[in-house]
Amino acid sequence: MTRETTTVLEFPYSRTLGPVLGAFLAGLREHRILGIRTPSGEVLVPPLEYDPRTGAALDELVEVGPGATVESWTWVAEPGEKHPLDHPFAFALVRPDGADTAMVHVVDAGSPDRMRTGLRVVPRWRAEPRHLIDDLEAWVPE
Amino acid sequence: MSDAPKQDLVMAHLVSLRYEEPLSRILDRFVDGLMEGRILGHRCPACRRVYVPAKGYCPLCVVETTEADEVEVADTGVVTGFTIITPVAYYGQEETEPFVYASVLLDGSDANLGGQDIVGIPHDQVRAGLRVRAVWRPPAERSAEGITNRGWGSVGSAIDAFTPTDEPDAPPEQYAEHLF
Amino acid sequence: MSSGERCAVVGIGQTHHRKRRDDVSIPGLVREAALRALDDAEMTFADVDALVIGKAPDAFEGIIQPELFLADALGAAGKPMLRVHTAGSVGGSTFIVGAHLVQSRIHQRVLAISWEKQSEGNAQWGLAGGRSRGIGAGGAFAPWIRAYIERSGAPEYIGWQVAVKDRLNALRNPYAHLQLADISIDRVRESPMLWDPLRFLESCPSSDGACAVVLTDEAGGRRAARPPAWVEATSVRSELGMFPGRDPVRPQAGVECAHDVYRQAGIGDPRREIDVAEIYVPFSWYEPMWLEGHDIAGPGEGWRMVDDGITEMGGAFPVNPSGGVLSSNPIGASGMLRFAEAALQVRGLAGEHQIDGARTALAQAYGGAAQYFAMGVLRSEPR
Amino acid sequence: MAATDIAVIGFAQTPAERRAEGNEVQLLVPTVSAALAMAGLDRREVGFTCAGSCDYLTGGPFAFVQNLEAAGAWPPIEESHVEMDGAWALYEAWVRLQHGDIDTALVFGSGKSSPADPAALWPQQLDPYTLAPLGVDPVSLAALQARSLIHRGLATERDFAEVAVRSRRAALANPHAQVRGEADVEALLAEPYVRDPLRRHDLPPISDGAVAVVLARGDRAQALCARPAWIRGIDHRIEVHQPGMRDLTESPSTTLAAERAGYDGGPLDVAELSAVFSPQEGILRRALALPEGTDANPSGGPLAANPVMATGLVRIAEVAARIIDGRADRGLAHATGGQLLQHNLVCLMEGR
Repeated sequence: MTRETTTVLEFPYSRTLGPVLGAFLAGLREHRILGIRTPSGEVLVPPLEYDPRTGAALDELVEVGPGATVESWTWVAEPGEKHPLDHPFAFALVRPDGADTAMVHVVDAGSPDRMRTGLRVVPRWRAEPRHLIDDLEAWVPE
Repeated sequence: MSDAPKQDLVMAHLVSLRYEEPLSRILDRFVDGLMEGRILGHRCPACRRVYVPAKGYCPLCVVETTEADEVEVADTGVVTGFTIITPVAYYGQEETEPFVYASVLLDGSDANLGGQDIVGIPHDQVRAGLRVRAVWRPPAERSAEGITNRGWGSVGSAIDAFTPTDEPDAPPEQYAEHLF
Repeated sequence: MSSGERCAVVGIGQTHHRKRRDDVSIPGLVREAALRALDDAEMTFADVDALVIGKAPDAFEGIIQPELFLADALGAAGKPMLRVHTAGSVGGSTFIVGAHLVQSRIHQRVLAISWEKQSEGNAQWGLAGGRSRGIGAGGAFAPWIRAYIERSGAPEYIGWQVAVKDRLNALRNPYAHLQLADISIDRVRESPMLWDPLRFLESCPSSDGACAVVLTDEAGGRRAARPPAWVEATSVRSELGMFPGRDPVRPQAGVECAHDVYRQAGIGDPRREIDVAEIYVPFSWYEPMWLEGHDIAGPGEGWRMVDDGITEMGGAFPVNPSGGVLSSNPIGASGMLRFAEAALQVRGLAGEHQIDGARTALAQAYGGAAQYFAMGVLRSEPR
Repeated sequence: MAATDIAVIGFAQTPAERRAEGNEVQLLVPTVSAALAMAGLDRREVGFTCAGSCDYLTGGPFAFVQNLEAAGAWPPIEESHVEMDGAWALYEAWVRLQHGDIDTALVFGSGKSSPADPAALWPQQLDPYTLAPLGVDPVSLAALQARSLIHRGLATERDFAEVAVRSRRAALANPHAQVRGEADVEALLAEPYVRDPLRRHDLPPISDGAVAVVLARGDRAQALCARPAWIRGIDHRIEVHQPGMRDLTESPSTTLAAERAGYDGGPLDVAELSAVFSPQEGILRRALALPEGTDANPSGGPLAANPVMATGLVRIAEVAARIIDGRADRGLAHATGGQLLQHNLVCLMEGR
């Protein structure tokens, strides 16, 4: 029987956000979801400082949602240690109204039976925001 | 939470990852040795160099070594190089006072044990050539702690430090190939 | 490199390096350098055929292969992107991989970028593998520096002189992190001893920063808007970090790497034929150590070059007119900055830290336990 | 172009194991030796060495440095390292060989997925601001991709299971495979979801392993190998990172890489695809426009063995193996990087 070893690699990183992601996370705290408009008129969520297809700089933030549509989903029946909820939930591609792209986020639907592509959802906000993406704690069925 | 504008531009994210695995057979046997107060290594069948702890191969010849190549080396040796470290504070750093970080070439080994503490002598008298002996923990307090397959740790869970033997210093030519 | 396409540096960009660039995200930092390089080349992301990205360990920022998400920030969609990681030499290696893509005629326009945002994490933590009892790079290099001092008989003020020279040079470089107008021998001497014999002011800072270069083929170099720098030689060498008989004061990999670039560039006497050098000097003593370790100076002569002022801006062999790693150290980018600054010199575009008439420049980066080397020679005219 | 013809002339890999004994360099030492022996090369003759690995997978900053010991880095060697799958190390070596001043190269890739929980580790590979803090794991992402395929009518859960059955059956002949055997589609479909709509058979195993490949140019390749596996073309392309900002049901970067590698859609005797999750095989087949009946993943592919950071280079080795021993004349190897086929490499090889 060989000996077991454990190594923990741990650090509290401090990320500076810049203007776009900074505004996005600040918006979540105020219960607002911000996207950003590309030159072709598309609205990206989450907002990026650049058009991911061309690298062109973007700066026109626009509010989207709060209603949204599930475009794809999977059920996490047994959440792991890094997952945002401690009870079963869905990871989903969620497209807020007014946005042309979807964000990978969390749907707290209680049961996989309630999940379907096309499901309408609304945000549930974290009571005590901590300036992270999960200040939008989860999406819940409308 | 502060409402200072700058706060909006910073995001704190704790990243914590755990790596769990059994010690390799070679290191497990090395720890068995430490428990009994023995220091084991492998002798390269090609170049005859001895590595402590064994790697399972000779990095110079790139040939594998096995238990058949096992040798025991002494718990005495010579300091071949050192630094006095003024610890820098960082997340997880437990040291606060200056400490010795010495390389010790054990008698019978061809590879330094790095990062050893030297006790029983003032920091300003630590020197290359100093003859030292292992300060073993009591057998019941020895463990495999800190020894991993990633190359971290060597003898620290069984040997707290090295201390002068009070022999005359080793002549430089004896450790010239092992300065670092 | 023999028989390949000529490679030219036609665009150079770097960020303003700072202790903490709290005004930008990581994509913002990297784009700042990339867009400056593209502007210099009068190009846009659309003109780029391929990208090469370099940085030091991912744990410095806590992101695995961050170039995957940075692809979106760099207009990389639909293009090849390589990620190089060769410890501290990585910026140099990244430049060289980019040059290889052009010299092999696989691509015509390559954007090579390297970066580090050290303030997101902590390099001392990273160098310690996240464990206690970290010794830092200074702790690792100090014994070798002591050995150099003993071997060469150099006086201890040599280290202070280099520390002052590079910081004075940095005052001429608006991008440099440290701007120490009151730097002096006394201040260096009186700064705290960190790792005997290294004092605080003999050590590099920890910086956020990025560097980017646009590399093109010969035709691209010929039609460049501003003077190009020609990549005349590149070489990399690696060796084991610790083994019986190793000489880490003068690592063989560094000797062979230097001789390889001199041979490629047709340089017989590097001290006379090289006009300016940008060398990776994170601790002051590495200037004389590499002058000797790369056979620019004979044994024991490197420190005399420092002492005689030969490596100052106005000297016969200026080293690190940009202020070097001692003034700005975004680790992953530090190696590429050496290549970029060497290229700026032969392009005549180094501004206040320009060495007049620089036509041949040496760039060098090293990493790990002084075991990884990446070197290059840049010229104002191709041979 | 003859002067820059470059071929695979040697290779070796460890068996993929759920938990391999020892560390990466201990896996690599015998593997590198075996690949060099097959090529008939002494390590001192190697002109260029390039390695692929991932520090975070190994478990510490600068972890890759130790792997240098497997390359025999004394006396000093000309060497590089990519923080990518070993297939990209091969790409860097292939670029280096174009210059003509050296004629052999050694590449290797290695990874141990057993020490860290992949579900905890790999979220850190995603956008650090909007994805990593949510702990979005690779299996969940693959499930989002799978459901998109189903929703578009491009695939069914049965299709996924059939890929798994073929993979496990093919792996019976692969001594390096970790998951092998005869399986029944109906029985697999009766299993519970791991992440709806994916079941356990749709996922790769957690593997430890290493692979080494030796390349040589022109005459040297001919001299060292009776039937070298000539690289007719190799290219790689990346895509947008954010999963919600691209169409997960297709892989345009694979199409483009194949085109640039010179693949014209013609017949292939073998294709080895880094379809790490079963739904990705169909995406890749469509992206490559593989002719009907192409023998895809005769090794069993990543569903049978997935030593991350080596998986892509294993694909190249598996295709080369079949060309060198005469079983195949023309083959295509595909490697992938990142999540959801973000970055794709295609290597086209021929026996003549």
